[in-house]
Amino acid sequence: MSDSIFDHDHHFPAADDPADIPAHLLRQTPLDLPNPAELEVLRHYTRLSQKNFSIDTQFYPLGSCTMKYNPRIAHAMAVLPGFARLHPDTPAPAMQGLLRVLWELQEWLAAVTGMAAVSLTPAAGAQGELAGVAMIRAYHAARGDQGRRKMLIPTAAHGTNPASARMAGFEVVEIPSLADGDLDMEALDRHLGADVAGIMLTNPSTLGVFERRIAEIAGHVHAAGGLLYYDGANLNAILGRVQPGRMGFDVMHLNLHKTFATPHGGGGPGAGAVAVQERLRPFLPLPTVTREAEGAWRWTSEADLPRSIGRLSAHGGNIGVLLRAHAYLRRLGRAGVGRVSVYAALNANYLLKELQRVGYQAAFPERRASHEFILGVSDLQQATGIRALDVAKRLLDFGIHAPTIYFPQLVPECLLIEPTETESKATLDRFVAVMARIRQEALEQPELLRAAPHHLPVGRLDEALAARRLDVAAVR
Amino acid sequence: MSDSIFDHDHHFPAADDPADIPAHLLRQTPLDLPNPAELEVLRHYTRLSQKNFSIDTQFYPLGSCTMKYNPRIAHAMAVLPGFARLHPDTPAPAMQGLLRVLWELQEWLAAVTGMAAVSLTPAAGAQGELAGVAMIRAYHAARGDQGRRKMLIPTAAHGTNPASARMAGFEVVEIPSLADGDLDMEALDRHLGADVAGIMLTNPSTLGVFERRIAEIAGHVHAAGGLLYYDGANLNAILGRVQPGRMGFDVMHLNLHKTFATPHGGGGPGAGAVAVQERLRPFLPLPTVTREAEGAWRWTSEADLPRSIGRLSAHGGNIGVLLRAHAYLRRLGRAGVGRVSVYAALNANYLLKELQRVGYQAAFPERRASHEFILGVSDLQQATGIRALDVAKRLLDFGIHAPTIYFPQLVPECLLIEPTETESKATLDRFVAVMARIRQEALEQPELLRAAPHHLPVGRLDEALAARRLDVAAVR
Amino acid sequence: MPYIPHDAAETAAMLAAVGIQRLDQLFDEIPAALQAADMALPEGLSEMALQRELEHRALDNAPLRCFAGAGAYAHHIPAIVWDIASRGEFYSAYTPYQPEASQGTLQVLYEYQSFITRLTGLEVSNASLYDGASGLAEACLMALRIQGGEPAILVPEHLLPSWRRVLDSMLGLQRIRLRSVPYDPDTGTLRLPGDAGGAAALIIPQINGFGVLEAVDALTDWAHAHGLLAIAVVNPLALALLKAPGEWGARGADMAVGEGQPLGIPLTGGGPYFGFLACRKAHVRQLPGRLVAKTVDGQGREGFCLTLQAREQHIRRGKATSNICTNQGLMVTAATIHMAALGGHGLRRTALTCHQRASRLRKHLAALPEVRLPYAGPFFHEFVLRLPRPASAVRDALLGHGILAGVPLADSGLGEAGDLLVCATELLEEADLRAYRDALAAVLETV
Amino acid sequence: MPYIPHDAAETAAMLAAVGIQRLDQLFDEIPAALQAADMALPEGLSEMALQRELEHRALDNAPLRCFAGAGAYAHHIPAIVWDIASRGEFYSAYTPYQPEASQGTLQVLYEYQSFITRLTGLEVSNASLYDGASGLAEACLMALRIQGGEPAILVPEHLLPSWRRVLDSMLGLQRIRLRSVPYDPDTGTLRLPGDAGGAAALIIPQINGFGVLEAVDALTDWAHAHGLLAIAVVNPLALALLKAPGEWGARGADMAVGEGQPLGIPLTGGGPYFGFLACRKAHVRQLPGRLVAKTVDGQGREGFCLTLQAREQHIRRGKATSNICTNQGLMVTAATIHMAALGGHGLRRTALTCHQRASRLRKHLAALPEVRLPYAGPFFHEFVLRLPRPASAVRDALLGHGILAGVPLADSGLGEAGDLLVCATELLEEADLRAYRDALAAVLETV
Repeated sequence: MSDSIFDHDHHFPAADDPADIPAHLLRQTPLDLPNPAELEVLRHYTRLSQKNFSIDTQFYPLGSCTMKYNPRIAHAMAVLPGFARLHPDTPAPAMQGLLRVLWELQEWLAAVTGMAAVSLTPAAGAQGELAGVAMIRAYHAARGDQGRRKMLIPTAAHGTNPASARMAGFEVVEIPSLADGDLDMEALDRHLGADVAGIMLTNPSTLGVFERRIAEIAGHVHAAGGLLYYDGANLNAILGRVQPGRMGFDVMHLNLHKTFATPHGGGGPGAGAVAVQERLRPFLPLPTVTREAEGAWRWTSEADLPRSIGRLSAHGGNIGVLLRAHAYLRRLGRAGVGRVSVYAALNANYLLKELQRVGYQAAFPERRASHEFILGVSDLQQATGIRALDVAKRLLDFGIHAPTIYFPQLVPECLLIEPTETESKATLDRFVAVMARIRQEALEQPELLRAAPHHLPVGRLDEALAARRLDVAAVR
Repeated sequence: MSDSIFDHDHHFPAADDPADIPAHLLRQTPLDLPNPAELEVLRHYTRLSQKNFSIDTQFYPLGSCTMKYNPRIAHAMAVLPGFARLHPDTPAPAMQGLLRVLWELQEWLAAVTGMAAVSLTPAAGAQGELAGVAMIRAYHAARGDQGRRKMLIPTAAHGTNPASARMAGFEVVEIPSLADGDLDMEALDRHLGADVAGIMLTNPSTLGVFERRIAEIAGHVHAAGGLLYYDGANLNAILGRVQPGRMGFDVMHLNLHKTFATPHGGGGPGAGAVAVQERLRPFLPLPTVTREAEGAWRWTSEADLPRSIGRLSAHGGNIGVLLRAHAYLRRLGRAGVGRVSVYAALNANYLLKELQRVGYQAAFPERRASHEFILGVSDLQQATGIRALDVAKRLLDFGIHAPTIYFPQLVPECLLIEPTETESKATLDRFVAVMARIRQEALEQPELLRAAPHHLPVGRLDEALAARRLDVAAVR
Repeated sequence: MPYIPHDAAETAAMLAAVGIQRLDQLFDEIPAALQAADMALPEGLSEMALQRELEHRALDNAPLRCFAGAGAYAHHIPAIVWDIASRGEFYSAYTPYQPEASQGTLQVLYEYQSFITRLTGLEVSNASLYDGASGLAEACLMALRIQGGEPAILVPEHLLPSWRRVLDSMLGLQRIRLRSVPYDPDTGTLRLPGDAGGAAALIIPQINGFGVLEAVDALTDWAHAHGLLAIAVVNPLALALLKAPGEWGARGADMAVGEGQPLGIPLTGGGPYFGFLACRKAHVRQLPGRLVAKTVDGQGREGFCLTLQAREQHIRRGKATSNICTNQGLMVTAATIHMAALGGHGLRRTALTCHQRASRLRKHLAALPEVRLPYAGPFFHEFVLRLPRPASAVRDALLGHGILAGVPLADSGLGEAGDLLVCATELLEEADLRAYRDALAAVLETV
Repeated sequence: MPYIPHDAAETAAMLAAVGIQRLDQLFDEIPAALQAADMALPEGLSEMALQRELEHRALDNAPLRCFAGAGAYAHHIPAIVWDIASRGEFYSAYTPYQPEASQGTLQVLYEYQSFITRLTGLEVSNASLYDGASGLAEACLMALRIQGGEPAILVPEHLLPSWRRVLDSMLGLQRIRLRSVPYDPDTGTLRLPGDAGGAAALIIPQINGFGVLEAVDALTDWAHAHGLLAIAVVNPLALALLKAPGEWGARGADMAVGEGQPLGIPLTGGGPYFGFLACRKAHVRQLPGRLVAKTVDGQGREGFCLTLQAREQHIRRGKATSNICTNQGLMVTAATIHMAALGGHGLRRTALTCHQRASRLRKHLAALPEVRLPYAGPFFHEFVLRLPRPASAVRDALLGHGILAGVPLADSGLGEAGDLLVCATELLEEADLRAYRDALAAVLETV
């Protein structure tokens, strides 16, 4: 019995074609999908699931991804039939429960970010970024300030930042960072001017440290007529403690599937709500939810926000994800939200110290870690040829997911480690012990690392072959 | 990080004692249970679950256990809030939906068994047996026929049969089987008499073959004033094709967690509904569900059935299991029920032939298999010392659960194999290939089998040590 | 064909391998006269139609605010509990007879046993029985096996009636005498008989059928002084707050048995729940049901397996400690996760909240002019109201207010016609308590 | 502390290891003026209270018989689909960047890609986009990358308005011209323009915004004859019945894009759904989004990994094919299980049932005196009713009958005021269809 669903095929007689659809519009060849029995389907996919690492089964310190616990109650609430069976074109009076939940979430996200208004509709962080920079563009355009074609982006930024800026029609200008992790202010000032629409930053930055001169940066950018975009990817580091709105940012997105504990689902769905200062409110993507004077809720439309950047999906966004984020925020409340960044930072700083203690080198040893931090293993590479990739693969053998590697690209042979606040000291201590052992292995038996992983369903996969062969669909 | 939940303990301040309960009634020492975080609990038990073999993940041909697919829809229906949140002392008018479902299940089980009446209340097969033999006892007592202290039981019967008979106050007399698998009629006739209350049989028997002289047996037992009890453990072999009521049985139980696809749950809960011919109806255990003339449903009580053998649990039995069995039966319907035994028998007979083909010896080679069959590996034992246990353990290495071994005790070094109707030919073929390979291994490298399993979380466990040490609870 | 994978070609190939032509021939050893009955079953439904039908049935059960207890309690169950317990690997596994392939279930059971021993203060717990009531019957049988002698048990008259009826059924089969011990009508607590009359054990219900707490130390000591075993009947959630049976009196109770439902099991109209049974290590060989032990494999790795199976029916047949085979594995899995999810502190907090809510409700209701509280003693989360009208009529009237008001005791032969056993758990907020009071006031004016 | 494990002792030990005394010091690099804002958030709720509150909210959404479609469809989802997809190992995993630790997700995605290629008759499918509408925008961008030249796309006027608005937003940012192609008001199908005007691609919606089937062969051939790429917009369930885009016309459509929601995704008020996008192998390097390929490990064992990541933003940054990063992994997991659970035959049967139910409903409704059917052509499971009153008023009135009657088209600028787009799926039984007819008849008399 192979491990392919295509082998579970039973051949039953097919149903007849409908008489009232012309033959030339009908399928010409039988649909060649397998016909497994229900148990075969259940068994196949259940067993596949067991081949995954996940938060529910492993420590998953993937930097920049905020792999925190995804509360199951949030899932249970999002799939209640009263939500799950609701058609998007249901008139507002028949979906007051959902609209109220979404409106509350807008309000709470505005409170958390220190912004004036929120639209929940972007489907993921990157779509939130696109919406955000599109609003910057619409803002300048509305003022008749047409020459601002450039978007400044730190070299260390997530790849989505430049990609989103380009999709919104901007030219991208990269700004370097200094050795201490802060932005190069001189380079910034050099680029600022009448052709600059704004800057996209995340703070703490992707280097795992807080941009200390953020107020100064905001002052310079605003003075030059630009706007500041906040990439919410690292919001977990400051949640409940520092509001991007108070740092001087004009617009931002939030990754609800990071900071607000909705599941990553093996690659989505996310939700990339955007939040803006008052002056950008007219440009928010549609729809949002508004509360009428008489206390009922409804979707907004083009009539409410005629200068909106428009719609990013056919309906109101990833509602099911929003429901989960709402449940998470409602569960935590003010006090719980405040604890998130505190314990995320405690776990990161503790882990950093402990890993330094067992011999690893911090990329920014003089800096306080935010919710994540960078190690570099160039010393190992020089000593034995062992690379960050090898350390990562060996970790898998111990039932620990690898950190992010080779990002940010500024730091050679780096590991970006984000433990999140939901992991216990015992888990972190075990990670340190495993990392210490791996370091020892790297020095004493490097071939063990180079051949890792050893204990997973497959060994290190040939990714070059994958791209060359390009077998991307099962063919009969 | 150990694999024990007791290591996930965080110490939080405890709540105060209540003032209005005297101190001498309160807990004297703090409750020493761990206090893990939610993610630790989720991760611990999720990972434990992955250490189990189960129908959902493995072929599980455990003879006599009917490890068929447990439809997930049945689970989804049983946990609907309208059922799950229903308190047992809800008055009947407020639980008509549940009562109707239970009443329908009673009707359908009566139809399937060819019996007159059903009580769903026994919590498992063994409790159903107890209820059944208690009814036999009550029947004789009600007729003033007091001397019937003996219950006849075939030597090959499940251990629950004699245990239940004893719990109902009977003496047990064992009746042997003949070499062809049928009951020894002469021995039966020898024991029949005025002191015999009845006989407990399952048909097909635990030997995996149909008792061909069942009508004759029934005639003899009835003529001697005894009643026939049908152990429903093997009902899957004849479901929808042969009704125990038509074979001459007076009373029976059904294992809903076998034949009716409710889950085994790692050892329960089961449900052991009992079905009886008309003359035993007055003795059914309480409660049952009855339909009033005006179409409403209600529980019966002692007032309805004053001669009932009484109650076996505080409420109405394992309702949640009954809901699942109802869903299964409703899904299958008449045609689907009829197919169960056909394909269960097809799978068993196919597997038997194929395993004989690759060299295994059938215990009853001249007989048609029922839904299960017995192989004996005494030939291997003589050749290399390999026992049924070794074959079983080696199967685990291939991701296949072992068949039942050493039962029935009549056949030395036996494997009792029951594939069930929900397994595909591809799965059976893979099983045959693995069994062929194991046979070859047994002959060529027996030490491989004796040391099996090799690929599971633990190797063969020291059960003698377990009993000697008796570490049955984690102690601080 | 629902749940059957075979297509026509596969069936044909398999028939050929068996050496027959038609499926019917698979049954050629079964006398024709017995075969192919026409059964009065409805046609099958698609999964979609089934779901629609059963969702309708579920809606035919009224959602009510639950103030009923009497052995089954409405509690909050954390979402993770059944999310994990319903995983296929737990849900669709068999009894762990092959331990190497069942370490998940086995370790869960070992942890369960550990939790129960800590809750009860006793050394050994089995891996579950069907429910609390049948578990008590098993405990009585166990006591008789330990004690020998005359088959008699002392049973308080104010044991929950639903439990007493199960004792009557199960112990009656073996002609065991159940001697009722009366209660004091002024306090609702046990009144000790002058002598033990040769019985093997005394059942001590903490909490009793009126919800009142008993003087368990004195009762346990009395039992031991008279040569009886003391069988504690306990609510496992209450044990987070109340004295553990192992600490009762000078020597502790000998066995503790109870209904496990409060530990994460949904009400589901009465089951499946599970019974727990704990005892002293000295008595372990008389303990019915499955037992899991920790051991090692050939490489010294820790693992778990069933142990002392020689007590059980599949080995010992007619001489087993009980006929129990399948027990309540999945319920125990959920209960174990539930206890871990709440933790020791969470269980205690929940127990305290139940007590506080019940205390407040009792105050609210006692303030109504026609309502009396017959028993003044301490209680956990359940108490008796004495109403001026038949309790069942009041209960029925309150259904119209969306309230399940409690369990009328007289229906099952305990107390007076106006006695209603009322329970409050953490699920009920202050608004619910007030709603009950207001609805009861309204109903008492009209019924 | 919800979801945070640390107790006081652990926190103290960790602070000591970090070398600080107070938690606040963890933020000592952040200017004080920026810190500790007071946020207007409510107090937290226990899980129990949260559940109670959200169950109430869910009940504030009326349960309706759903006759609305317009891009989101009510279908039966087999119970196993989300039981498996919700397993923690799928639910809480990240994008499979470490393939050895993500073979489950990767194989599912590979199977998904395979299923989509078979449904669409094209060679390559990505691993999902956000939804159908944004997926169409990505397809247009892809067509422009392939074609070069003038940035213009031909868009049928009767594309679903909700999709058209997304094209306007997303393509407008890059100053791409969307040239509307009108429809024939007599047939509700596309009327070809005389020339292609230098556009890069023609969007061919099968099914269109009126539910009518288009002459896809002729349209595809026209596009190719004019040097345009043909972008098929398709309903994946309908493809079990209708001609696959890869078979349209002489050469087949070049891309197929659509809304994946009908494949096992609950409606949930509008999302999360997922978009699928399939293309020819020749165009794979212009395909946005993730792609999974089969490969081998060092021992020759088969495995799966992400491939052609050089197209993606995390490698190629500003020059990527799209900014998409997180996509709709869990939805695709469910859709893959859904397609496997139904199988090829089940998908086809479901599609046929939808068509039959819609055909019957159309007959029922057309028999009402005031109801017109403006378009006579073949359809799948959706059609336009032309009512004598504003469709939105009729729709609102039918809510009172427990019926969501459809989607008024004029609200979004398509068709006439009385046009209501009505859909029927396999979920609706004959009784539901009749209930609609009767309610509509009643409403038309009174509105």
